[in-house]
Amino acid sequence: MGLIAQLLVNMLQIGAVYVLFALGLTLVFGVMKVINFAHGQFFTLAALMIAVTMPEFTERFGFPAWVDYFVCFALALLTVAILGVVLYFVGFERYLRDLIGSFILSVGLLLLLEGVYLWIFTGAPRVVPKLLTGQVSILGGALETQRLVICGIALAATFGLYQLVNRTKLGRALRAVAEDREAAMLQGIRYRRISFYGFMIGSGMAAIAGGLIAPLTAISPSLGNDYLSKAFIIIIIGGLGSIPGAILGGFLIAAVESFAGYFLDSSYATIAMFMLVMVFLLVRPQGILGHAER
Amino acid sequence: MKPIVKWAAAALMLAAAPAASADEVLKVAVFAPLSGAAAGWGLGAKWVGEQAAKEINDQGGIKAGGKVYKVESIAYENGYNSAEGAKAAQAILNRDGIRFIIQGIGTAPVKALQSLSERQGALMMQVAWGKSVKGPQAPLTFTNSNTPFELFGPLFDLVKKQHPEVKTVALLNPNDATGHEVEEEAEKQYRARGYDIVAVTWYERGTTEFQPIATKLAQTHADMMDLSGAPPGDSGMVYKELAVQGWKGVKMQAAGTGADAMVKVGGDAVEDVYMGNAADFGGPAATPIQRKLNEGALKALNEPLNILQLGAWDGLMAVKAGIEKADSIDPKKVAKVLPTIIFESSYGPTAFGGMETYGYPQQMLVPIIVTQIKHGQTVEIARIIPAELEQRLAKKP
Amino acid sequence: MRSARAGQIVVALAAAAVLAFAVLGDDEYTQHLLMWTALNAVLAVGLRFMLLVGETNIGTGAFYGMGAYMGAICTTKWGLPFPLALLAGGLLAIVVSTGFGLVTLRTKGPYFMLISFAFTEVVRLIYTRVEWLGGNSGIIGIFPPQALDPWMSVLTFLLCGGLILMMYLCEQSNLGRVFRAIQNNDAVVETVGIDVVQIKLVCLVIASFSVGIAGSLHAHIYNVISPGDFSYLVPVFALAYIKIGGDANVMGAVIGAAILTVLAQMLQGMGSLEHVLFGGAIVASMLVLPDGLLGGGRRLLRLFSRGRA
Amino acid sequence: MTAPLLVAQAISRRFGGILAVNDFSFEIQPGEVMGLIGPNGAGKSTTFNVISGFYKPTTGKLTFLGEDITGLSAAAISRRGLVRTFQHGSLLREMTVHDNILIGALRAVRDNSGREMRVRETAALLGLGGLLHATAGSLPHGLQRMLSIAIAFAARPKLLCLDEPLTGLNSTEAVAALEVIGRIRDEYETTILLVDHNMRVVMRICDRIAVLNYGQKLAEGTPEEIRNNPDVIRAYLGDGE
Repeated sequence: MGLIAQLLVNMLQIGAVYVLFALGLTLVFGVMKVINFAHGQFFTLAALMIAVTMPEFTERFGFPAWVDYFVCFALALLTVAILGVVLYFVGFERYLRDLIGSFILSVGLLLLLEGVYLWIFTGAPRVVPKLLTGQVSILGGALETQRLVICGIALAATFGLYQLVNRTKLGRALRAVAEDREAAMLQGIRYRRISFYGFMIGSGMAAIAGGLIAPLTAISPSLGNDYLSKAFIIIIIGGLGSIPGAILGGFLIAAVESFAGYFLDSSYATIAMFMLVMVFLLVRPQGILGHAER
Repeated sequence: MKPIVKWAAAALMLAAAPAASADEVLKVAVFAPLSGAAAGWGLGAKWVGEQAAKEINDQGGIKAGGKVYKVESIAYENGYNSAEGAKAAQAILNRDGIRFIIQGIGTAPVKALQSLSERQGALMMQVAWGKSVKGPQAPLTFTNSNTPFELFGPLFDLVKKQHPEVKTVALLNPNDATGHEVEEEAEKQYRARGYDIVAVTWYERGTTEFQPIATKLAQTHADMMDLSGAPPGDSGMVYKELAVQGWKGVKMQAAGTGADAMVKVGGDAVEDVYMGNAADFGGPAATPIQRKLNEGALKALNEPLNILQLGAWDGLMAVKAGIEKADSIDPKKVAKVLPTIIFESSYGPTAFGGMETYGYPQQMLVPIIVTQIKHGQTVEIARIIPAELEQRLAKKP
Repeated sequence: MRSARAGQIVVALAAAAVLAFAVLGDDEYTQHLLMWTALNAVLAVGLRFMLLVGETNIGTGAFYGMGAYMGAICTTKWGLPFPLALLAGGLLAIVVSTGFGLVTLRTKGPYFMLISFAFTEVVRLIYTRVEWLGGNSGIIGIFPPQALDPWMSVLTFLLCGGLILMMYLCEQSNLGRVFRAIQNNDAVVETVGIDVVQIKLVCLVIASFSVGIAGSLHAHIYNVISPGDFSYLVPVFALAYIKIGGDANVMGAVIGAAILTVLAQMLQGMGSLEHVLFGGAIVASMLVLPDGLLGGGRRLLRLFSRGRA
Repeated sequence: MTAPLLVAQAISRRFGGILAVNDFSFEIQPGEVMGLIGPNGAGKSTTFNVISGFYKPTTGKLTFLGEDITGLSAAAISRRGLVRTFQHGSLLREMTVHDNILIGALRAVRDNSGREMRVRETAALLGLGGLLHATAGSLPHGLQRMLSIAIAFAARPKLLCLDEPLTGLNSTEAVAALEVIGRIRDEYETTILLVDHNMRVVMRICDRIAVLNYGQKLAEGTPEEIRNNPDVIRAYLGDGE
């Protein structure tokens, strides 16, 4: 019982971050029809920024760690937002709805940004100081308090985005554009503006995920790569552009990683995930919750 | 055949050169990953190589065949895979005509370089651990730091003495060439000392989420965990998760190269971890050269020096000693004399040996440094001089 | 239009002459640089071949790797003759790509792209877990027969040139027209009785065969292979070659491969800046020269001739 | 009377909970122009897609030339001689007019010289003779519609299904198009199924008409009969169209 609980807790905690990351990717695809290979770079930048600025803050002001964390988090989000605006207007805006063109652009950015991060931040892994101490036990599964809190924030952020997309005017416009751009434009939705918002929100999700993972892992300039390939699998399984699909897919992949990683071997867990994708494809080429492509 | 012709031509031209001038430059290569996840090692080795070259040049260069050579150390990106390694090998050997590689890091690319360097008669110092890279079939390849074959025996003996209660061990390694070789040797050495190995597990390099792995390890309830070949940051994560899950036992990282990242990541959870391949080059046991390099590395790279990076220094020093002894910059002649000489490395007087293990004396005999993490600091608890080196030094007139 | 083609032929001939000179020269490094260029050109043209039907096949990396592994096994483990090893690489790619295509070609666009990405990654992971294939350290000592040594670069050039020519001729034929038609509007192609999935499968198999042979050649030129050599970055770089050279025709892919291969090699020894400059080159060409160097050159020529007229 | 060319027996097509076509039966006789009309959303396009193999019918059976073609792929159906056009310009926009028509002829004609002749003949018939090297996407709208018919007709189908071929044409163009459709039927003995919501046009050219409403057949008969059918007037003409 304790073991299963532990694996379930692992799954929830890993899944929450995967979902956030994949949601951003799927949102950008839905609105812009762009698969952004550089998505992970926003994630990495946010984590790196926090890891770099937080020690400075703590040294200078001596606030409690979690205060510093939130200040630095905000700073990281701001940095990512600036990078996002630049990338959008200099690059992605020209390749809207151009799958191949935007793919090449984003791959170039992936290499470029990783190189630049390595140059600026060096390759040495960095860590964020502990925010909260202590640990809790859930149904016999052990978890750091810090992880529990972060998992909670991640779930809240996911819920927030879900509400944003379902309830607000902007969200409805995003969904309308994702489903049928022409019809949306006929209804007076300004596509370029909406796609910009979609890109910024999607990239922001990656940055939030990065900021949340920062206290939990060692941060290096190649941190985002592992998440990126998993996010691809998640959005294929969930259906490209589908928000509920990304949520479902994220937890599914987290479950495979948690359970197959335990019962088999973590390298086999990765292979198992890819196999899962292939099987899915045979049964439902459009993903779990995706619409049939026409 | 052609390279030999070219080489002969070059030698002829050198011989024909009227006067020995101090302007001759001997280029040497550092061959390492300079980008991606393992970039830290490569950037460090690059820096150390440059320092070693500077040191030699300051002392007047390398003298051979009536000439004085200034040294230039150039770093080549090997991408940590064999295709990039093969490309860099071409650039080193055929484009830039370099005949001495003072440090090679990464098993797959080192093998790619070796298949060319041995054929073309270039000398390579490297740190890949496998037995397959050494032996009489590869007389131009040398290893410039300790490998599991040197480390594990003395290290495990020491730990067994300190923790007689330990009966079971669980192993975790990255699923790559290095990891597999480390695991094999570790398993052998543990069994030889009567340990019961309860789990052998693998993970992919680049993994960022270690909870599932830690859960699996914790469930084995082993008395000792050995994360041998895992990079320090990764093992820090695993020990941290293990602590959360309530595991308590002896912590080992038999092939561990550095504590700094492990402490940063693992915090209290990595207290008392044993490491076989780490060193505190800023500590009291370090030599003055090592201390100086360590300080410089902290400034330039923001990271303390580790043993693999230091290999670039010792590699170049060995090459210098070999060239001067052979009185020639022909790598084959240098390779012949290397096993016979005693030279000054950053650890002090050193020689090459390892005939028994590898069938060819191509392993640099440097002290085995056993360290343990105490209060977040790497503390050297033993510096074991290899028996073979002691014999060699005793024989020296 | 005719003069443009004539111009291309002249440029191609001139390039071939320069290359032949270099190939027959005795500098081993230059020869290797040219062989890498030739391999990369096949990769780029093979990837572009699938782009003709509108699909981005990241699986190109997987088929290249399969060719390499198959070739390596044939020579090092089974002791088969070198030509058979080359052929075997191509044949394995045909067999696997047929199966892969039958499952995945029902999807298209972003789905196919991501699935082929996943495929490449899983195949690479499988190599690392199979002890017989050398696991993560791969296979070493893959040499063509010694007698071929002085001819290897010429052979590579002829073989790669042949594969590129084959794909070029396919593109110029009616089959190529159908490819383009599918890229334009697959429903129309379906309505005139042509089975789109079947044609895409043919396209995939031809491209994979070429890339598989190139892969086997790769193993014998590099002499060493490891799983890390066949990641998704292989097709990603190939895309960059296409885009930088210009995607309007085969020449663009070849020119792009030549430029970037040489550029990457020049950056060797410059340390960690390689990624920055390589990524930067891709981004810059996407922003400044969306039609690639060939397209840009053509535009310049047009401006120039208009200025004179 | 000879055997019918196409027989649709009680075909239905369901999308999720919506029944787009419900129990629709009709026959097309060789040599006639059959019209299919109905208000927007009546199920015309769905019917079209089912006949041409783009959708599988949920229930029902399709027989073409005496052969059961239910569930065959679009390409397979096309190879048997039933070729369609699309409501929205179905061109290969980046290719030349010549290559567009060639794609249509590729399956039907085996040798290259025969294909060239087929392309020229078809282009001339549809008024594209002088434009073989123009890029399809650059043609004016009217010619684009002609080209999409040309692609389909290059295969020389036995049954040519035209999905709103006259949409967006001005009156001169429409007259010309109708004339071409007439020639295709008369000179090439091609049977034609025509969907359009322009009542007047359909009435003028069709021999027989079926009317769909809410996925069900409302009426079938000669233009005269349809025009006087009270149900049709109520459902279709009544709403002012």
